[in-house]
Amino acid sequence: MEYLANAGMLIGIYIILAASYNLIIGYGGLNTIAHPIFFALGAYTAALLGIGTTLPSVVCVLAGIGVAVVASVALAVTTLRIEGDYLLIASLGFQLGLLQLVNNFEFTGGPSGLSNIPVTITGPGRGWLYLLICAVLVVVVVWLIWRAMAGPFGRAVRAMRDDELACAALGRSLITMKIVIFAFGCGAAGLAGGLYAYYFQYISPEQFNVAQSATILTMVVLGGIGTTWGPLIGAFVLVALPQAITFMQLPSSLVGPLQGIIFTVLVILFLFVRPHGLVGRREAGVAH
Amino acid sequence: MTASIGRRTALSLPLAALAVSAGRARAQQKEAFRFGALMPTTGPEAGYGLDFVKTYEMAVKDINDKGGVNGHPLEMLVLDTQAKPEIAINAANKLIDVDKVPLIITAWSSVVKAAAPIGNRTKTLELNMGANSPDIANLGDYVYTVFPLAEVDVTALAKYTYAKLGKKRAAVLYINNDTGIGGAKIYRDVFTAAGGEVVAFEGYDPKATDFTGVLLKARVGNPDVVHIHGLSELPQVIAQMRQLGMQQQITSYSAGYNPKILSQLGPAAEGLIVTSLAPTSAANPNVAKLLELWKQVGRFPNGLPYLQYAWDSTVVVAQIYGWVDKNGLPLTGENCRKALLAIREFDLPMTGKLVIRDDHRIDKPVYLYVVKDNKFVLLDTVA
Amino acid sequence: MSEILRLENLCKQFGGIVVADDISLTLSAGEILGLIGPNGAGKTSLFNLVSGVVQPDSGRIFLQGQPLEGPLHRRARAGVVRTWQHMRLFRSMTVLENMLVATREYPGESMLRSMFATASVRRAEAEARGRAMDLLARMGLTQAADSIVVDLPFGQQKLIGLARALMNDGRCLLLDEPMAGVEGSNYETMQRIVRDEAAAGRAVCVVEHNVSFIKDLCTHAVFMAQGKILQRGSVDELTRSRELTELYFGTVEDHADA
Amino acid sequence: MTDPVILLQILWTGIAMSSYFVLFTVAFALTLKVEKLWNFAQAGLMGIAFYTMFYTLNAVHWPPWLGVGAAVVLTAAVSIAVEVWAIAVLRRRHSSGLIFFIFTLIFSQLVAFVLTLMFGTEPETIFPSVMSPVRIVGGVAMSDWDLQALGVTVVLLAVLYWLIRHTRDGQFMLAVADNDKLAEIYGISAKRAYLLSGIIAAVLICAGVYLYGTRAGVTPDVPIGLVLTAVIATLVGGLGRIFSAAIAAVGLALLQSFSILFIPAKWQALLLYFVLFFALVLFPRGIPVWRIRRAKPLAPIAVAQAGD
Repeated sequence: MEYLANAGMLIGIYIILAASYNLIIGYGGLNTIAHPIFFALGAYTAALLGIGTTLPSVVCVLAGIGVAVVASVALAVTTLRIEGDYLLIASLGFQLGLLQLVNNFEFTGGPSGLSNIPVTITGPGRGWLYLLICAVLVVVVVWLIWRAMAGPFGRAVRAMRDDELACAALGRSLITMKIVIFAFGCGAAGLAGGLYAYYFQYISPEQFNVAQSATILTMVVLGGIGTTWGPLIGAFVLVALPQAITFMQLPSSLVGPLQGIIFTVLVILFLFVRPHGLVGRREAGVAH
Repeated sequence: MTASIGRRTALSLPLAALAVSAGRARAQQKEAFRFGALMPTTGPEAGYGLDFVKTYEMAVKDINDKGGVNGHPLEMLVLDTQAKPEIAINAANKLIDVDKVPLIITAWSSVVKAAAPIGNRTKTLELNMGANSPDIANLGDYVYTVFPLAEVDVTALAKYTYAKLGKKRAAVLYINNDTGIGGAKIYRDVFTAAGGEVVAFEGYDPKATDFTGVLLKARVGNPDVVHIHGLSELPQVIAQMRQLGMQQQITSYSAGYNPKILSQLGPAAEGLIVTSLAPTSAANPNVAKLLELWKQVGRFPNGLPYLQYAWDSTVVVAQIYGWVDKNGLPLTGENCRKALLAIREFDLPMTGKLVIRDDHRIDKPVYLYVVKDNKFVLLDTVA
Repeated sequence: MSEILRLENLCKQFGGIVVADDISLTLSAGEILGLIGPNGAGKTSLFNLVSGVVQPDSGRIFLQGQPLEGPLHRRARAGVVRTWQHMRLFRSMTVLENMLVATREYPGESMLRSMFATASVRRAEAEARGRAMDLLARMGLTQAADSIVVDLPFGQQKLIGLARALMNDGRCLLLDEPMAGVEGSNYETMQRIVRDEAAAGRAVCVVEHNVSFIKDLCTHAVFMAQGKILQRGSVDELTRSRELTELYFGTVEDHADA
Repeated sequence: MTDPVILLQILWTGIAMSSYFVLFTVAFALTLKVEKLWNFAQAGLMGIAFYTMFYTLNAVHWPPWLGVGAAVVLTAAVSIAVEVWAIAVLRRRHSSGLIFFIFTLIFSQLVAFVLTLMFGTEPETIFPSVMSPVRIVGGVAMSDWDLQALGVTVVLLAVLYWLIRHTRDGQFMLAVADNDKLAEIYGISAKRAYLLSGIIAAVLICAGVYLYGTRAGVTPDVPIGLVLTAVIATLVGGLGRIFSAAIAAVGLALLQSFSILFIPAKWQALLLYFVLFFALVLFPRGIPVWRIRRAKPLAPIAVAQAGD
């Protein structure tokens, strides 16, 4: 069942995105919503290198991660002194601005995107092989984030989230910590982008817009912000739910809006019934 | 116990019947031939998408009422794409892997492109019946179009404007997305190659509502024709242009061939030239039949010419399946492709002759319309 | 006694409000200096200037003869550590976690070393944990080590605020209203700990409204009003001065403590 | 292109076209100020307002005042319902800002889906025609729509200004905006202030949607994009300064209009995002439009001086 492998890929990619976003917004308390642009940078870099050069795909994906990290550090250095809600909006400007650039440049394919990303793995087992690679990467990313947050570094990051001033006055360098978690989280998003580009073989700017930001944010909050397992559950539910709805036998001309209504109503219900997320506890998300 | 199960089955049946919607009337005895459709049934493009779906259902019912495909009922499975690639990818995978369809019809450039690698990889035939991005010709062995790509009508229009209408200076305004950029570039190249001069070439943001600046910039170039390659904002651009007192000839492409433009613009629409890629009911009695079916729906459909292609693409599917079945081959994507290339020439009820070429492009006559007394009047046909 | 902290001619204005007006001060090891004055006198602002929350318009600060400059965290690493009037504990974390974050050399600053829990990290963590437990034991709060801080009674939270600052092991301790709202045994504990720490060679500066606490604890005090040091002397001297008492309790116009 | 008539024309149409942008921005900025809420649910309200007017005026041909009135009533009712049954619940729970953000966004999506189900997604306008008569004044084309838009916007903003400055409820709203806990202690009902700001926002939204929908086609997906631009203007204007946000909205609209003189039109959107980004990098706490401290504690932002 290639279809299941495909759904699995999507879940895996979103787990990487949600878990790394949770690192930034949930543990670090840095209110940015620009996560999809790093996803995009990873995807576009990998795709453009894959199309234009003969470099092995692994190198292309690594380059994608590199570009995402560099861009995230650039964003961090310029904007991390901006506080709270303003940071949210500055990140939005960064995301929409870069996306507009991608949209207007010729070499990125403009609004029509890149559709000729080379095939890397062929044969009937392609989907499952990809899923295996993806699963390994998911485990690695989630494990690394968990390790980092369970140890002394994570403790300092949570302290920063709870009270920046007090944390700095105890000798912790906020800027360093912010840049590090930002770079790591965005690098992971770049990895997700590389995977996405090579597996789905088509990318276009509209896949990385604000709607995508909202999706990833909803995954994190719905699952439980600032928890280890929350983003995983959130990503799983939000990818699997619409898929499950397509299996309901709805009349074809109504299927779209009905799916949308069912989905949004369920999300609202979750928000009210489980306000701290599906796995969250009382204190988990207090920072915001 | 048994009774309750029985009732549940009985209850679920009408639902299932709704889902596969069309057909099954006559040819119950033989196994159904299924095909997939990827259409936006929600999102900004659903207005057209839903009408496509409705038309497929009509065409499928028509085919089944006439005995189906060699006695097999034709069955269509529709999945929503919202006209978004990432959703289309998943939907395509579901159609191919879960529902095992050998053939998918689809539209919208980004969706066609997103589904292309899957079609090529899984050897599933993908037929484009509505998108006109020129790139579609180069998407691989399993992607064919039964709808003329942008170069067909835009080329005809640009040449006609220069040669027949005697316009030498054109301003080209376009919506800054896939459709707009692709169409505008072809127009510019063809018009320039024909000997004309493009005095302004400006794209505007898809979300824009104020086009004053763009229009004034066009006016400065002193054009004698303004070609606007837009979508749903087209009436506003024309309205603002006329309100600014610009009286130049305006041309657009098939998106402008829409009755709504006439009501939204009133007298301001006079003289507008648009294209259409399908004959009207006056020229083709079958189209009158389609309109009759739409009357039962209770409203006039969106984008009638597109719907004519929608109907015909269903006929193409039926003929492909018929060929595969007649030759005793299993119904796979590979055999569907074989059938498409073996048949080559299709004689279709709504849009006339279709010839599949090896370069994955097709040719069609282009109908040019001009607005006169608030009606679209046939200006010329470019074959 | 050796000099720990020296302030030279510190000046700071916010808009039109002068919060520090040519302030010079020295603080020696073992000394507990009280900082008193009416609301808005600039006491907390002085702490903000020293700890690096705000930068002075002019003037200089020296810690053990070395210039004390730069952002907050660098000054904390140099050994100047402060508490806050509103404690500012890390509310989602346990008492122990609150304290572990505060060690001066922090092993977890590097994400990579922290991720792979290198031997040096583990050693430093164990050592810090030991010191934290010792401190808690001195305060009689050993059982509270694993409680979430905000679940503790107010007085104990105040003690944790002090304990957290002490994890820094800095030479200079700035305490902002440590006694506000603290009663009973916690009061005793607070006094004892502060006295012990001073005796161990730290220089302590206390902002406090509770005059009896100042009297009990401080060797000297400084009276501030409107960003100026009006007088320095023994606590008794200052409280006896009619002029200052009037300033303190009298008609001085209140304006926001910046 | 630098012909004065052309410049005047761009200026005039730019100002007229910014009218609905201003109304949406003020509605957004008001709820943000009073309720401390990034209320993306306003996109849903816009959708409801538009389709009510579309249905009553275009489909069943009610007189305009009745259709617009119906839209105001329905939009305000939904606004109140959301406030009472959802926002108030989240507020009582001390939910994080992100929960509010997600809820209001998802609510707008839900509304969009329901509207799709009811009305389809063909772009519609409130009246069948989008043309309006034009007069030429000194070479500049001014349409009736332009004049109507300016009139509506100026009147509504004047009324709002009067409401805030000179009525008790307006003062109470500001007090709640300043500090809701403190206001409650003084016996001012925060709930009443929230409801009032919701109703005012609904009125502004209906007016803005009327102007937009008589000019451009609307689909259920359009409103969310409109809110996004309102957010940008609110930010550039500075949080909590309603009338500065309005001026920022005009400024941004004009910046985009005039940029056509220097850059190709397709880069105009980029300019907006660049302004947003660099404005925040330079002024990390919002742009200081014109900070004046007034003696009166409840004095809102000084409007007149902000235009420099």
